[in-house]
Amino acid sequence: MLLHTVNKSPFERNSFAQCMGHAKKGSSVLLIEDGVFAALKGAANESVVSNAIGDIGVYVLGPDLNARGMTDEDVIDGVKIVDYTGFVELAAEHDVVQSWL
Amino acid sequence: MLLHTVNKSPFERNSFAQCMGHAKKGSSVLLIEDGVFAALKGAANESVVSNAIGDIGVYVLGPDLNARGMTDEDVIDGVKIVDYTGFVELAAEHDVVQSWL
Amino acid sequence: MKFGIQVNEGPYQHQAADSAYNFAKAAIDAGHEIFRIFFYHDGVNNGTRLTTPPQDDRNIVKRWSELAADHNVDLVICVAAAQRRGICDADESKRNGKDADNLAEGFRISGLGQLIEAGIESDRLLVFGD
Amino acid sequence: MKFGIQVNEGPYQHQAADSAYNFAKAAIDAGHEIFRIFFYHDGVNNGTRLTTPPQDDRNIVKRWSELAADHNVDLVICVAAAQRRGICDADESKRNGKDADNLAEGFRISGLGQLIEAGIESDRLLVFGD
Amino acid sequence: MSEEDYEEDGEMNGKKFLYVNRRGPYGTVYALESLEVVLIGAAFEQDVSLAFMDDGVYQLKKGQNTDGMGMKNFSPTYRALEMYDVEKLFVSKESMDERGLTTEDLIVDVEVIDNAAMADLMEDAEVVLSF
Amino acid sequence: MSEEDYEEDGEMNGKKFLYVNRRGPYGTVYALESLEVVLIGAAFEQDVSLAFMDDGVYQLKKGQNTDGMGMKNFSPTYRALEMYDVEKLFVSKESMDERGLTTEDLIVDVEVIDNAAMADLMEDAEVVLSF
Repeated sequence: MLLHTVNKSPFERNSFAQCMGHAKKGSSVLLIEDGVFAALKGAANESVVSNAIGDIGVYVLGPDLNARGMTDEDVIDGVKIVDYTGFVELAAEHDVVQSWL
Repeated sequence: MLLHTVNKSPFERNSFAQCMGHAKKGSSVLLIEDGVFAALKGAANESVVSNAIGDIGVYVLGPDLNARGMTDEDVIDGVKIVDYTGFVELAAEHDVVQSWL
Repeated sequence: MKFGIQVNEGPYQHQAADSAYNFAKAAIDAGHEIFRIFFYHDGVNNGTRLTTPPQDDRNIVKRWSELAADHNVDLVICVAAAQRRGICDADESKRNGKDADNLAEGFRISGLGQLIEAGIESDRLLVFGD
Repeated sequence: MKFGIQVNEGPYQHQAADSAYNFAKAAIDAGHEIFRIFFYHDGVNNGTRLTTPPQDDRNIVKRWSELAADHNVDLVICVAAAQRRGICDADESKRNGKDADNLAEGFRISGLGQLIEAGIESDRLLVFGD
Repeated sequence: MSEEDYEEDGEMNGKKFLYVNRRGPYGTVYALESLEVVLIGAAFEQDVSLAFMDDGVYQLKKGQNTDGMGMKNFSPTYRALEMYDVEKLFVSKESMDERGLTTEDLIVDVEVIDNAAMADLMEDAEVVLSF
Repeated sequence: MSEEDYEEDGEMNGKKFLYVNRRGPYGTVYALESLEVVLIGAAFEQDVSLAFMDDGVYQLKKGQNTDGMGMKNFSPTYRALEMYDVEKLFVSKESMDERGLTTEDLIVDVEVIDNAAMADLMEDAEVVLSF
């Protein structure tokens, strides 16, 4: 299965929406850099993420989240926080990595 | 009055939508670079542009339009095509230029 | 009329450098003055003389140098942005202990105050970027 | 496992170069191999030795050079992209009639075939960009 | 006109500068380098306003911690703006709402304004610097 | 393993490369530099597919004319892909529809596929290069 990565804000660009529209059941999405804004509770995209969880695994890169002033408590329920080591593990566990640039 | 410029595709980024949401009556919007995709007939953003025309002047940079395989016929009615000389004139006629980067 | 121009992106990667050049050229052709072109962020990469673009492509750096020579346009590279990105003249190179420099002809390196001054002195300031 | 990495953006302007570095570091620390890091588009700007970032900021170019030295990572700069953007080693500089070069330690300049090869040889290829 | 002239002229003759910040911090360098212009520009004694909209509002988010990422946390610098007499910080209400943020989440005092007021602010400016 | 080995192995052992193009031409260099990789990569005899979605579909628009802008029109190169045995060009139906484009508007023959088929194509790839 694919690991999708999204590095841009869902408010600024369409890459997050396109990624979610193309992520198949069983695949995973990792939010990095400004992509972490898609993982936040109370923001406009919350339902897109919470509806997808279960069918797809949604992960967010902790260091990028913390840099932007957010912690575990700010993240939508079911989104898993990983560090760079976890990023590497995700890449290794999935067959292919697709970056939505 | 302001001259707003937009240089990104309305499909990819939110800068066109934000520009249109902040352009006051009497101001003008110039679409350049990938922003020219907002000027095209038959595309998803057509009504945003056609509804605004009259209240605001909407311009598109011809060289950037032609480079992308479009001509006058592809452009929404009421959108005016200018060349770089026209861009300079628009900048001179308006008090301030705001680039929506 | 006096125009000031800010360029935020480097050559080739984004159209910003092309748009800024075409605007400046058209403004000069229409009899206006370009007070200054200020290169900030990755825009400083417009000022390296080490580029060798393909023969059938435009030479963005050379175009800038010619604009400066032909029309006495002030091309200013932001020193702080340039240090982060590796653009330097002989003085900067020496000061920072480097063994080479790469600034192209017609450009000069200076501080951010030059951008503010361009905003004050120009009738219109335009920003080109990503 | 063998990882290949493509970097599309230069240092400082976008986080891409940082993300790629942090990923590579974590992969090595976890016992994986980095087959190659290929710098394409503005990514070639990671390979200039002329940067002087602020003292309190990270030194992105130096980090790459150290990664190459410490872990024998193959850092490849795309020649075509580098020519457009003014990154060259002594050979390239001479061939293109330039009077200086700026390639940083640990980097080498080569063709796009090296990217394809990285795609073939690596178990996973990751792209970092804008 | 030299820099001294501006200082003598004082605030009355200063131009109205508006800095528009629409990107989050760290993902790109724009936020940091925008802040650098504002600090340098403060010495020119112009009439300076800062607008934060879209992801630009995240620049002001409290609690930024860059330890895991290797970049410098520059957010405390926003608190120093006051010392440079840069006091007019405007934040888009719509952008805050869309992100579920309130002024409680921000590191500095700001004035929250809606799109209509933001449009007025832009029309009122004499120089707009976008990052 | 040397380049010769790949050639001997032939197509059967080639990896499935997918190039994903999501940006318009000229606004950024990605479209042009992506094309350069594809052309170079053709010599490696892998199983190559190109996907065009979002503004990437505009890369294939007929009638591109860059005379007024000073850049080179590289769109004819897409027609040369066939000579390099790069023949699997996929275009997103949803992206075409959103832009009011049909295959009549495109410079080369493509297969139009919907999001579900595009997702399958991505899952089927062994290497994905994004520009």
